[in-house]
Amino acid sequence: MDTALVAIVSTGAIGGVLGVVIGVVAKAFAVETDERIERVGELLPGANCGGCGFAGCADFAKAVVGARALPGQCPVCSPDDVRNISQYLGIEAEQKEKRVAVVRCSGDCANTVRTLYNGIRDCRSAVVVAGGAKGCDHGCLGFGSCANACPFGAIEIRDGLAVVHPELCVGCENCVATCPKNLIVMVQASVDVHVYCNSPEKGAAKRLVCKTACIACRKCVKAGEEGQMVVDGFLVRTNYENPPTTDLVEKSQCPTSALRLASKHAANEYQGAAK
Amino acid sequence: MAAQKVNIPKLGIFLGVVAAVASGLLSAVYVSTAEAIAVNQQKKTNTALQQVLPPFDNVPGSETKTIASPKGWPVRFYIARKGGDIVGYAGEVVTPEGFSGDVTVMVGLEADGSVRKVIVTKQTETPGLGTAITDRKVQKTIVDLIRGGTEATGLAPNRFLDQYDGRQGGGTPWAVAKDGGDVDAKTGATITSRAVCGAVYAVAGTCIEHLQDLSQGGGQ
Amino acid sequence: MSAMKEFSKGLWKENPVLVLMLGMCPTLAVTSSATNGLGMGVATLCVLMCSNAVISAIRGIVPKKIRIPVYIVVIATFVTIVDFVMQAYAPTALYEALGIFIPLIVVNCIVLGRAEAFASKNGIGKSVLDGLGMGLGFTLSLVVLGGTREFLAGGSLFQVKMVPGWTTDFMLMTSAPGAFIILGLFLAGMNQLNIRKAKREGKTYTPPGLDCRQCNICDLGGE
Amino acid sequence: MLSEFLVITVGAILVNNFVLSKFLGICPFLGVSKKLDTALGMSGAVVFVMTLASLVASLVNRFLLVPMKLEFLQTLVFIVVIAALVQLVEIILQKVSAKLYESLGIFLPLITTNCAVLGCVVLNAKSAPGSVQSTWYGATIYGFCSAVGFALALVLFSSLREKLDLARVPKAFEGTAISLITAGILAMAFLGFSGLV
Amino acid sequence: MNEKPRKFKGGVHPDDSKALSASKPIQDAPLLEKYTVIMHQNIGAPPELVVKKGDAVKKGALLAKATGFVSVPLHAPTSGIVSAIDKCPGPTGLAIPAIEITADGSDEWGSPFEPIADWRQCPPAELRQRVADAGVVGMGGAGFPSHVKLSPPPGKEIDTLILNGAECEPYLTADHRLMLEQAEEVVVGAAIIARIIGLDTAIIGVEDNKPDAIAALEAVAGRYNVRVQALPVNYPQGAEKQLIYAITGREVPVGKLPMDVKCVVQNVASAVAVADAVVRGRPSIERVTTITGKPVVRPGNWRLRIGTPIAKALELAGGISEQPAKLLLGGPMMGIAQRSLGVTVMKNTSGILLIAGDEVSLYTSEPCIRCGRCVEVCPMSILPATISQAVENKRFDWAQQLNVTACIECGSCSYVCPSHRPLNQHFKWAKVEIQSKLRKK
Amino acid sequence: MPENESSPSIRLPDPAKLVVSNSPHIRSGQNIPRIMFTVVAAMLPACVAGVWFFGLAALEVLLLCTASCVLFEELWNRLTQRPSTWKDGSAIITGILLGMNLNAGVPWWVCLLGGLLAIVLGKQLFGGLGYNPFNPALVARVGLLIGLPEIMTTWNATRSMGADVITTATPLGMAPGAVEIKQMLLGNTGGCLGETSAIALLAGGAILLAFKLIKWEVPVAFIGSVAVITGIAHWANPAEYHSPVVHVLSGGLLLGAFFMATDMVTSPMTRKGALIFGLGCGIMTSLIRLWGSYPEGVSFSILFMNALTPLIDRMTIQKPFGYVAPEKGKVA
Repeated sequence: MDTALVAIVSTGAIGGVLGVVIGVVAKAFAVETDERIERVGELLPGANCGGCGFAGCADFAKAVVGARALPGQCPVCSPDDVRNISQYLGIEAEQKEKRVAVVRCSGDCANTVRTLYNGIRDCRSAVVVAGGAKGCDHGCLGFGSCANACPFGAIEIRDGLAVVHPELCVGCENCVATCPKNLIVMVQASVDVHVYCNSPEKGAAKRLVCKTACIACRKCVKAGEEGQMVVDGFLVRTNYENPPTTDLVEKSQCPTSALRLASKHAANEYQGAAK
Repeated sequence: MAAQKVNIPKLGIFLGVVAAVASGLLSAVYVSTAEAIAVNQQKKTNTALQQVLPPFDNVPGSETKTIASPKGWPVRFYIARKGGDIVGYAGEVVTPEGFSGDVTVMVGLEADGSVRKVIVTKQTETPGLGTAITDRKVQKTIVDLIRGGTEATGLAPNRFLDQYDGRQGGGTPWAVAKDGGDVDAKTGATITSRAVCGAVYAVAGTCIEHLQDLSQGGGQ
Repeated sequence: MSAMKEFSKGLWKENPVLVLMLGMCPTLAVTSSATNGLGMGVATLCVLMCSNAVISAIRGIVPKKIRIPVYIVVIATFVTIVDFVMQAYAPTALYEALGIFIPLIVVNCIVLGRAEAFASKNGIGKSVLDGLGMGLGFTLSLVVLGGTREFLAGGSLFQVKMVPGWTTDFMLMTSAPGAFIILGLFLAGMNQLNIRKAKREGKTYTPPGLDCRQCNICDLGGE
Repeated sequence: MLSEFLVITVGAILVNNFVLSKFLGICPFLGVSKKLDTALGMSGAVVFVMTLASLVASLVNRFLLVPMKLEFLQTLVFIVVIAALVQLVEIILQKVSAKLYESLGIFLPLITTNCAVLGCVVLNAKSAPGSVQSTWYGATIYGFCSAVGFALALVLFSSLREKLDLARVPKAFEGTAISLITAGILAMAFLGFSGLV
Repeated sequence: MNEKPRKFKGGVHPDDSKALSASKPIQDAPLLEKYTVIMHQNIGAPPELVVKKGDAVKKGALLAKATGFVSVPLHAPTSGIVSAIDKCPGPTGLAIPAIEITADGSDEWGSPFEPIADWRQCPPAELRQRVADAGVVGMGGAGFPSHVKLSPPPGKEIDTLILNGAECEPYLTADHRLMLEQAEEVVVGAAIIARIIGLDTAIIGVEDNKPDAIAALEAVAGRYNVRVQALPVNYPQGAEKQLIYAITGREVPVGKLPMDVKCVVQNVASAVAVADAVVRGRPSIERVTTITGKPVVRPGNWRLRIGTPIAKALELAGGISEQPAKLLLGGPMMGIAQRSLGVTVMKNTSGILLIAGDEVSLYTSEPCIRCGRCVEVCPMSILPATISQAVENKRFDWAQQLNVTACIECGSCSYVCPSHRPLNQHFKWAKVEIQSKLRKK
Repeated sequence: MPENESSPSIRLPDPAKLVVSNSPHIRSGQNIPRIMFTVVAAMLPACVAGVWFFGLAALEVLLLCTASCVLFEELWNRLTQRPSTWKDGSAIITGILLGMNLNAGVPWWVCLLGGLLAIVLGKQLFGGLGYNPFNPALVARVGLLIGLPEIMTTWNATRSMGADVITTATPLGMAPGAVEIKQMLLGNTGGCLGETSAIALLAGGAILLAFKLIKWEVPVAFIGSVAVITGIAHWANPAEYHSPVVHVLSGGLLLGAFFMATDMVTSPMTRKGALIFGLGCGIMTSLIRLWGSYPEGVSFSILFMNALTPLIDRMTIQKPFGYVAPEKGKVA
């Protein structure tokens, strides 16, 4: 049993010394870590979409704990998530409404004049060649740069047109920055009525290249209440401060079907609607 | 948040105790398995000896003699006895001339010094080339299993190793055909063939040369 | 019910080799035959179970600062014990084939990973079950991998020739390159299954990238 | 003497490459090879630690464990020594060179559980008595060369993976699967060195 | 007289197809009813409108004035009424503002300035102002305001003036005919420009596949102390940096301008415009354009007014005999494909080119086989294949590291690529992305 | 001029049929199949020589390998629903190269297995033509060599060696001095069926160089470095080492240097890179031949250098025209 004794004593000693060394080191080189950062990080959805403007969820967590950002800034967090984080940090949870993206174009292949284009299938690249391959200078090019940029698979390219699925969209805004035609805007998820056109050209010019362009006929303006739809040059827009109800689309009988419900648009219920 | 309070002595003691307990446990296991390990290791040598030697009833591992071969490599001879009489010797030698490192060869010899059987106990030769010379592969097939057939007995044949059977050392060293000898070498593995040939000859030659000496028996 | 879950997750859902990609060194090194895979798997299983049990038992009293060294000491102890036992009782050929990888179980990320991620947070019973499940999953993967390689190399399994007419061994399979390639093909197979499953459920599946995040030992992931 | 060192060098770097033929250090090989720059950092850290660990462990083995007949504690003691060493290196590095620490620091915790380091130390301890490798300087050289072999494989692999990033790999083979297959073909190429020593 | 020109690295030798129009003398286009002058014809700031709808203008009258230094004025191509100020398809396909002039048929001159007959005595600053007032831009392609090039900032010494008569683009013969038929004006223009930048000599670089043009120039060059330099045929010989290297052996550093190596390069057509502005007192309202291509019934060279609709220009050439696959402004290597006939001739429209379907079967891009042809031909010595793969994977940072910004978009790489990869578009895209990233910062 | 009047008889382009794309709008007419089939043509002399010397068995191996490569290419594309690519000729090249790298007498299933390794493992798993980091034919050849060393290192005798000689050694496997240079030039020696005839290989190489399909730097650096290194070894010990002439003419060196190391996809793109690549191949081939355990090092060395190619590419990025080094101390 001699060996055993030697073994026990010597390794015990080594262990003891090491323990002390580690203790000293830990004390001498203590790095201030904040457990709250880790915890907030766990509470965040971890999508790392960058929608908050920080370099990923971990960075955002640090910012939230350091009071440089508010939990509500995370576009992906559900209200519950925001509440949990706020509760954990003991700060006031501000209410925020969910925002979703809208691609303001309804010109799919069937409804628009298109140019034959031979080149890279990416909107941002196509736009450097002849401004894209669409008769309308302002329309969706349909090569799906936004769909590729969406980390949540919320944008579908359907018949050469980007269509947002509002239920999948979390509002990270990655698509907004990607679209070379600046077609995508973020709006409250509660609003369902949108004008799917963004061309400032004259109505006649628009009609030449697109069957579903907004021609500013103002039918919807008249059908809705005062100030619900606003005219902006040759284009009508939803007033998101004072949004119309969903029956406006039914009531106004938009002649080009540029006025659409986002939910129905996503469900592909406007196919062939253009006259 | 500030760094946690660190209780240094406690850390030291804790780690020390854990380490001590661990090593204590290890010592116990070490001691209790030491014997079994030794036995298990002998088994391998014994199996090899049984394969190359004629039937014996002693423990050749306990009666060995190490003699330097003409090339200077130490050859370790195991002496096999049956009923007290020497029935054969097994010589083990390590040759550094293998293709990719050492090759350990065990040569079983009859009492008169002629080669009985050769096996290679350790090698790192190129799979498929060098190993074609060194390996005696026995493989049961599914058919054997289903038939419940007999356990494979003896050694699988290998024409490169079997060609030494019955040869006796002495005279000119054996050489492979390429070097002008009469030992068959494998195309593409000349060097391994050469190394094995040299090793077998080292044992056989040393055995013949020191047969007198060996017949006196060996020590531990 | 939950005990069953702790046990079964290691077999498939969180299979340490094919899903978590832990313990790659022994996985690649010893799977030249089904027997070797089995031996290595069982050895790891034993260590995993014992260390999980002990670590779970002492989890309350280990100071946080020295928990990793303590875990390593515990694991190393069991590894050494397994080493001795195998040396004493396992067939010599197997012990030699596993070689250096027996002592290297110490640094197998499965063991330390489970200690950190599971045993240090759960009770003894659960930890043992976790260790058993993970160990079995590991063993299973190794046997399957080893069996595949052995079979593809010469039509045999557990050193028994399954295809009697197969005379020329295809040694690429048992060589080092074969290890990487076969494991790669296995992972691709797993991915394909997941892709199919995701497609059925209307989702997309992205095969995991290579990062060692799963072992939970350090915070270097992804790079 | 010189030829023995040459054998160790060529053997450890090319012929018996730690990663591609001995399967040691696979985890960092696969994990830290996404980018060439990180791979270079990791390589530097491993070379440094492995050389040091080989030296220290062989000294501990030679002058502590063997005389006290405590070889059976090798695994335990080695891993503890490595862990402590890594910790110490980290601290010293932090003090001595902030720049070096910045580039190597993040890799250090990973090295504790790099089986290449423990594997190298154990291989040294298990080497035949009397061989160069069993001496402290031989062990150190072996550690250094093995680490260089590891680094070579890692750097090659990471540059290949950077190239693979651009490839249209079938979906099921994306990520780990194709990386492993690439490593397999790389191992094939390394097999060509066999027999050089 | 002829120094041996240096050969720049890389380059390609596409079939030049110049025979279609090289022997056709320049014809003056008849007066049209309407001209649509695109507002923004130069690199830099767009000019500011000085007329309004309904205004009557004389030929050469100011339509829009320069806004700032890097900007040029626009002048009326004929006398008539400003009938509309609306959008018109621009060369990039996107609609841009344009001024429509309805001709009154008298075509009466009303130039805002007088000829300077004794330009040899005129102070350089005045000549420079004249170039700016006349709205002369680089007529070879980019449309960079000429007077800007002629105003080196203090401290920048200029010792060489090069006139670019290389016309290396296949199909185009406008400069060739100009040099042949108006050799004297080219040389006078060169001499005036030389005077503006304080030199007394200039070099005209001409590719040696135009021996008649070289001969014509040499016949008059000596009188104005101008030298004609024959250059080997190698596309893109006419690219500024390559031209400077071929003639002077100087390398323009990446991201720098010719003036950084003491050179000024002007297109020969711009030189004629300068001569016109100074000697005849006429602003830049017309240019020589090659209308060519296999589908064109009568390919040739026309002197077209700025604002001539492409459709009208094509009618001059007899229309088409078959539907072309592409309509280009400029040459086939760097020209811009059009998607409508609505665009009008601008100051830098050196050619209107129709490409037949068989010449341009719609290539599908295949994976790069790393053959390295693009690397061999790249005149800027960058790695097109690697950059293209980086861009394909949206690795713009990497493309930037690989010096994509040095690319001059000559298209040589795409021309030779056996996989028909859209290399040039990749680079253009990468540059746009890099620019927008810089702007964000 | 009446014809200049706008008249309905003048036809103008229909804008709806105009294609927009980025410049340039004309192309050189070069395409992948044309390149590939020129390479095939360049390989033919060596194949013909192989068939001449080794008989119909060689033809069988060549055809089988080509067929299996094309088959696996097509199968894989069908399986993964990718467009069919065998017509681009790359699979055919791989097949012929693989066949040239085999002994004329290999069993049929070796050809099939080789095709599988080459096309699936070596090429399609990486995404097909252009994305494979390793030369597919070499992946197959080395895979077979490791997997079936016995079959891969037995070489048929040529027809002129007499009916009773079935297998023979390669010149490299013979004792130095026993090698006939003339027979090696012709190809009447043991070896893989496409690698023995030096003259035919040189003719093929000349075709490749003439059509500018390969960079001259690779074969020159490769062959040159082998000649120099083996020359030094031969000079030091002529009894043990072959003369450099034998080294250059024997084994797969010429085949490798002209047809395999020059594979565009897997070798560096710049000329400087090609030079380094060739040198590396040569050095490694010499090392393996002189001291390694495999009888031949060309395949291994090219495969190894393939792995180094991304690094070489990175190191040899050329400076752009007018490049100015960023000033030190200035952070870009």
